[in-house]
Amino acid sequence: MNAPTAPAMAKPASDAAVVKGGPTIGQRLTSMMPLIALAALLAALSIADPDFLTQRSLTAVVRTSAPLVVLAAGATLVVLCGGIDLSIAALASLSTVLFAMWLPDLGGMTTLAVIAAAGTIGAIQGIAHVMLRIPSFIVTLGGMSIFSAVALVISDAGPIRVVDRDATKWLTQYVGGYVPMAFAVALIVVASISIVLKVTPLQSYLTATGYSESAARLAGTPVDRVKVGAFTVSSACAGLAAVMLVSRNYSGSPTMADNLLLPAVAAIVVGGTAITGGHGSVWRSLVGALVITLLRVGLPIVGVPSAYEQILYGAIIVVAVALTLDRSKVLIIK
Amino acid sequence: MTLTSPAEDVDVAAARPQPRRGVSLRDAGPPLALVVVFLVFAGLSSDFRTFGNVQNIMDTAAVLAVVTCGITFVLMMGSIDLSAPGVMGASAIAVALLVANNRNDNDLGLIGVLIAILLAAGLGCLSGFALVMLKVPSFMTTLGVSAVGLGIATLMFAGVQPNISDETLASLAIDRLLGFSYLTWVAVACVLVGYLIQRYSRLGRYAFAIGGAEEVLSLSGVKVAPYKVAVFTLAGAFYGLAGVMVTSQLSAGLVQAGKGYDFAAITAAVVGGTLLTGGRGGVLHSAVGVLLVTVLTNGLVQIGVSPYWQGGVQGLIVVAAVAAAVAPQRRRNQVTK
Amino acid sequence: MTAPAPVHALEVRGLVKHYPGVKALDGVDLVVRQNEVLGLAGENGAGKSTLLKALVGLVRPDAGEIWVRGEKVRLKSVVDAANHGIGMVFQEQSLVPNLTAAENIVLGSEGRGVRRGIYRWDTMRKLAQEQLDKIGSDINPLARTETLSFADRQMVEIAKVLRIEQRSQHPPVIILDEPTSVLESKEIETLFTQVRRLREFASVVFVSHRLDEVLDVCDRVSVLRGGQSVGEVPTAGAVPATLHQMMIGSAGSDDHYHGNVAEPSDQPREMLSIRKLSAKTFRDVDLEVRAGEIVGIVGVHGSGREDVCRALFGAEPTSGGEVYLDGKKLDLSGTRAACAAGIGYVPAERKIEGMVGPMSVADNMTLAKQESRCVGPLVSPPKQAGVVDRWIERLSIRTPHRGTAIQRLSGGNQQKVVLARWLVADDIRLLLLDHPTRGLDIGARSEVYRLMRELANSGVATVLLADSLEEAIGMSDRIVVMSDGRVTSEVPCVAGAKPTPLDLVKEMV
Amino acid sequence: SDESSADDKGGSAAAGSCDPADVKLVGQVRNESNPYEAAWLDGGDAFAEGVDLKQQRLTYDGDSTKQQEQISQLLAGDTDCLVMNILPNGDSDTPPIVEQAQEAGAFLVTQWNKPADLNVTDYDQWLSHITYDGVTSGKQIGDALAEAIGGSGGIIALQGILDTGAAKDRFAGLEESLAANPDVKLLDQQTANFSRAEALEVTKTLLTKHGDEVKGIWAANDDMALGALEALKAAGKEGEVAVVGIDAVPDALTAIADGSMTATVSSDGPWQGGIGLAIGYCVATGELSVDDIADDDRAWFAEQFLIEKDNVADFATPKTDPADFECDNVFSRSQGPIS
Ligand SMILES: Nc1ncnc2c1ncn2[C@@H]1O[C@H](COP(=O)(O)OP(=O)(O)OP(=O)(O)O)[C@@H](O)[C@H]1O
Ligand SMILES: Nc1ncnc2c1ncn2[C@@H]1O[C@H](COP(=O)(O)OP(=O)(O)OP(=O)(O)O)[C@@H](O)[C@H]1O
Ligand SMILES: [Mg+2]
Ligand SMILES: [Mg+2]
Repeated sequence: MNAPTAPAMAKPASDAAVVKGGPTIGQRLTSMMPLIALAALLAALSIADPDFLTQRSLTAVVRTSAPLVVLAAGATLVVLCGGIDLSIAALASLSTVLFAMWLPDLGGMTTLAVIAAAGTIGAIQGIAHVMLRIPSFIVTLGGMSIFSAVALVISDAGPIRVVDRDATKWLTQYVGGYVPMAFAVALIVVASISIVLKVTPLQSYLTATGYSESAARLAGTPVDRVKVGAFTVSSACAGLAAVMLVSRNYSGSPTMADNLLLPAVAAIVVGGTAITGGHGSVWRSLVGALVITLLRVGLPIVGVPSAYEQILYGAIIVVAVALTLDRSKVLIIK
Repeated sequence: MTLTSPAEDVDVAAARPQPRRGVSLRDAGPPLALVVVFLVFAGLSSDFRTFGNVQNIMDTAAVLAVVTCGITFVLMMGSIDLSAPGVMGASAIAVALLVANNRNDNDLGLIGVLIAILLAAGLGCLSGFALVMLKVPSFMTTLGVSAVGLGIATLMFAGVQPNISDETLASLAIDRLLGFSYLTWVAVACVLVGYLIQRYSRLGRYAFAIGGAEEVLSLSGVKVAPYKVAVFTLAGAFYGLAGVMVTSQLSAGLVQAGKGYDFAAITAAVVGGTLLTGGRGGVLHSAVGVLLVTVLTNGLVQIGVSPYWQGGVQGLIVVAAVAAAVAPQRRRNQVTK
Repeated sequence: MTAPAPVHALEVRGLVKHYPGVKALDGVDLVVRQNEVLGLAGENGAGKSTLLKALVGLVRPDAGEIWVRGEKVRLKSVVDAANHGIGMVFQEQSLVPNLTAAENIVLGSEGRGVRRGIYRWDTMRKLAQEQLDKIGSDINPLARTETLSFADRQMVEIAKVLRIEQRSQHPPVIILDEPTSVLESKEIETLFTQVRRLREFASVVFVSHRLDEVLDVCDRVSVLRGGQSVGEVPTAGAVPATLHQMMIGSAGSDDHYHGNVAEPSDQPREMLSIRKLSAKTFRDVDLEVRAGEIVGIVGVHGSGREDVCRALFGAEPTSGGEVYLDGKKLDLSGTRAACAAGIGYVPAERKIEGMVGPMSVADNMTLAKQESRCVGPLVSPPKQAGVVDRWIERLSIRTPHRGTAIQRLSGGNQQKVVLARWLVADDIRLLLLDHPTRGLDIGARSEVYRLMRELANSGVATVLLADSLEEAIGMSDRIVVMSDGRVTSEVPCVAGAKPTPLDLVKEMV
Repeated sequence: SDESSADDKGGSAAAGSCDPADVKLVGQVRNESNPYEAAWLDGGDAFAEGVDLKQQRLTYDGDSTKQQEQISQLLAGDTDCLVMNILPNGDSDTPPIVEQAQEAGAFLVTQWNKPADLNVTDYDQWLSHITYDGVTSGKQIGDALAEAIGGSGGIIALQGILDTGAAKDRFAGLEESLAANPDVKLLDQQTANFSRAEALEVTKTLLTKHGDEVKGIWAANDDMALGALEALKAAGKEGEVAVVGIDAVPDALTAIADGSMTATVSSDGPWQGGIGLAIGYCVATGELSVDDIADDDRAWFAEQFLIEKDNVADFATPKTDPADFECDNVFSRSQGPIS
């Protein structure tokens, strides 16, 4: 079309436009909050038990956190577009079983095969969600029990030992002697997800879908494909997390990862991602996962009795979220 | 403007816009699903058809029904509540230690029950306060409170199983009225009370409204915070009662009394047609959902599905039930979270 | 200082309100006399809503004083304001969709409707009915609000604000922020009768971008520009032009429809042709729109014209018929396909469907046409900045920064962003505009009109669901009348030979 | 594995050379909210007191991952003279625990769960694995049940967490017993995951399903047996149906004493909590050397008793006997190696 001439009465808005917007100091601070919370927690633990702040135990913490980081990072995408994925943990358990069963035949390819399989399953969930218009909460809740059942059946409800450990050996090694490979991989996953989002329209697709699905749809955003994609990535991450767990447990078991569901979701929210969708990032989830891991392993190790451990855990995650959530982005807190 | 005034006649002639299509069907879905599922099982298994089994289903549904009553109000607000396991655990142990039991020589009877429920309500209140004061999403506050509740329960448990010897409390699970155990009647009462609260109390209606458009309430000068706290407190009280019921069933206080009830209740509520986004559904919907879920669990055992598969089949059917329920009002530009 | 005499119902002195990057109010003075209807005019973003929100305690001013009936007050909340007898109908509709109309009307001031926290439904229905009777609306008080049409909901809002009569013994001050922007002529008449009735015992502050309305119903008009009051005029003898001049600070044409620039659309090329399109709410709709033609669809509520647009955009399922765009069969399966085919849609309910509130102006503007900010598959922030700033300037959108969340903009400016969304890429072939000027000031509106015309001249076909019959007539080259989901007649509307609203109404009956 | 690059100590270098005061005792169980495991930890404390040390009580809420995480965190700390008495959540959780302990050179004793093909003798930091012969106990209570219902009639079985050796062995035991008692018919078997509450629901359902055919209920542990009892009460069948379980938790003992329950098998929580630490302590302090421990004592079945009404009194108050923890008879309760 031939460019419309600027309307006569239009006073140049540039005077308004030059005003610098962008994040205020307050917002910058809230975006740093997850890190601050992490540091504070670490400090507290070290005070409780000075031995906790050693290179070896920190290495152990990040090695431990790897699967949780991957799970949380993947599920963050689903949360960003306003849904929730309750099936990740069960799917990870199933994937450990698949890994253990396929390893003898597929050998080196198993890891990829498992991730691919998990991704496919996720895609199916996503499609069920968008096609049948069933709330993601229900779809994935159903998925959760279905995956557990399948895992139980194919594994005959028992663990499957992984004899050939070479396939997962690489995950147990160390980068530069200090950084556990598993954690390095987790970092790579987080980094690549967030870069892909940043440099492509996907970021605004996700955000728009999360904040206001109907508006997004009426702006031609491929809402459904975005959602299916999110579920696929989320599940693929569950598959990768499963491989990490296998490399740690030398076996696959139908219930291995089941208890990682709530910690993973907690990690996402503690990171400051809005459970209602739209606002958040995978980096936040990375930090959140570290916080949760510190709480899970740190509290008992520094000698907090189990009853008080639970009370502290409950109190701290709430406070952590109180610190990390950017209220200016989330209008109504449900 | 005035020029167009003749348009009046037209608008007068024009019929009032009817409610958007499908609204009525939304409520019809779950009950239909319930009937269908029931009939299917009845067809498949003769054991399922027996009155004894119907009794059993109702008795089994009792606790879940009470929990779901509580959670429904929270869901109506568009919030979520995962605190049931902790709150129930705490009240279960508390009541076991307060009525006649093997651990101490308390014998408070009904008062003990009330105290336990108050404790639970207190925990619920805590979730509510954390939500409105710290502005933390209910998902987290309730998750936290659940952990706190379990901690408190574990402290009170102190390694020795408290068993109740309180006759009345123990008998609630055993004695029957019109074929159903007293606990079942307690649950029925809860559903009824819940319905009345939802329909006729400001608390209930505002909970509903908060789910619909929270900001509008504040624009109309309604302070929503107190009502939110109240709703979570109410929910906590329901969980507390549920914990007491579990203790009465097992005649022992278990820390794990509420294990799994969080998701079970949410599933039941949603299957019943209560939306997680809030502003829809209600106690009666949830009651239907509870029955649907319980009938499923029971039926699968009755027709002898392998224990491995049961969870899976149940998951499938729940998804199917919801799919069937939402099918009628599926729209192009519909928002599904 | 002493209370001013004579005692005014409401007086505002030097009110100031800053928002990050904006001075929404910059020392506003305002006087509302007893028993008068004061009009408040101003461009989008002039500060009207902010000022009014300050008057009902929703916005805490940074400086300045508010006097109510000669006493200086601090209004901390809506309740506060209500107790001082000040009530407001907000620009964006504020009703709880899943409550009954009755509940919405008495919300926050249930009075006898609720005893000790227990609802008394019949009392509540009566209370609501009283309110509805006042404005002669026949809405069923127990209908779920979301099942009411947009206009009915607006009526409910007015019924609701009138509740403050019960609340304060003083004569109330009732504030209406753009109440007419979503109303049909009939409701507007009803509303004006209301306003005139109110004047008997109350004072009314009335905001509208339809200056003829303002002059019609108000006794006095106070004009805001850039957050400052630039003067008052008695409506007696005033014409829109004078107001308009004050609003924008320079002379502007009053024929903003630019009917004159409408080229005789003799282009043979069929851009859009609809064949026997049917859906739940309309049947066998046939419609041709040529390239460069603007076709207005008029109809009353339930006419289904809105759903026709949505169906064309793939947002509502169709049950039959087919649509050709530029000769190619159109895929109606979804909005994505429609966008790809070069169709743009501006929905009527901007707040819910038009914009993504927390997202930045820039991202909202480039949401539909990602290519406009991408180099290959990758997003290029500089490119986006360039495109967005160009359109911010071209449509003179009042925003501190392209990165500002769109929900912080004034209603009108939001609408401009939503419109710009379809223009940032030059591939638009068919524009579906549902009440595109809803809530826009004259300036903005005539910019939109000019834009529509320019787009048309550049070969874009446009379907317009106008805000008013005048608008439809002014803008359209051809008008199609729909009722009960059927196209009942077609009225040519070329420049020079425009029909009168009356002609249209005849067709509509 | 390459973890050594991070914590390159390990081997049994530290074995035997620890000053008793430096020994660090850790007991890890699922949670403190069930009587059996709480008693276990108390037993550990009792032993620790005996040697003026404190036991670190760890619990992992029956969460395999959390257990692994705790262990690797624990082993990332100071591990010379670290003695661990661990209850692995499931068979699959044992290997990684063992591997890591081996790496870090901590002294490890595991109980209950171990994959059959994992040999203690292949490691020198994994001192011993103790368990009860699930097959035997499952058979013992099975026989007791058969006897109680007069050798013929229908029974239902409540399985434990399917993914545990204990659950599987015990059920295998039941199957042996059924083979030996051909007239006893297994009407139905469901899992109640070792949980009292779940057992209540499952039993209710099975009772309505099979009605009066049900003469006996076989439960893989006492908690489930007690749940079943409640279900019977609710159905008004208390005393009509025989119930058996395993573990000898206090409530079960009272139930047996008052005749509402038929039999259980003792597994002595307090002793288990102490003995693991004791073995580790003895080795750590050099009073015992790994090489001296007979292979038969590296993985062994502990002594267990069938408890019925006649002998229930003897088990009324399970308390730890310091003598059991003397280094020279830590293996005194062995019933022989795990075959
Ligand atoms: N919550 C807010 N945060 C930041 N800026 C705001 C906010 N509300 C309003 N503004 C800014 O203040 C100015 C005045 O807004 P206001 O809504 O009062 O204009 P208006 O006169 O009502 O315009 P319209 O006629 O379009 O409604 C606008 O520039 C707007 O961007
Ligand atoms: N299929 C339907 N079922 C029930 N009500 C409907 C249906 N279609 C339309 N309505 C009602 O009619 C009202 C007006 O419909 P629609 O928007 O299509 O007509 P319109 O002429 O565009 O109205 P407006 O001029 O206000 O935009 C809608 O708000 C809705 O409440
Ligand atoms: Mg405004
Ligand atoms: Mg319309």
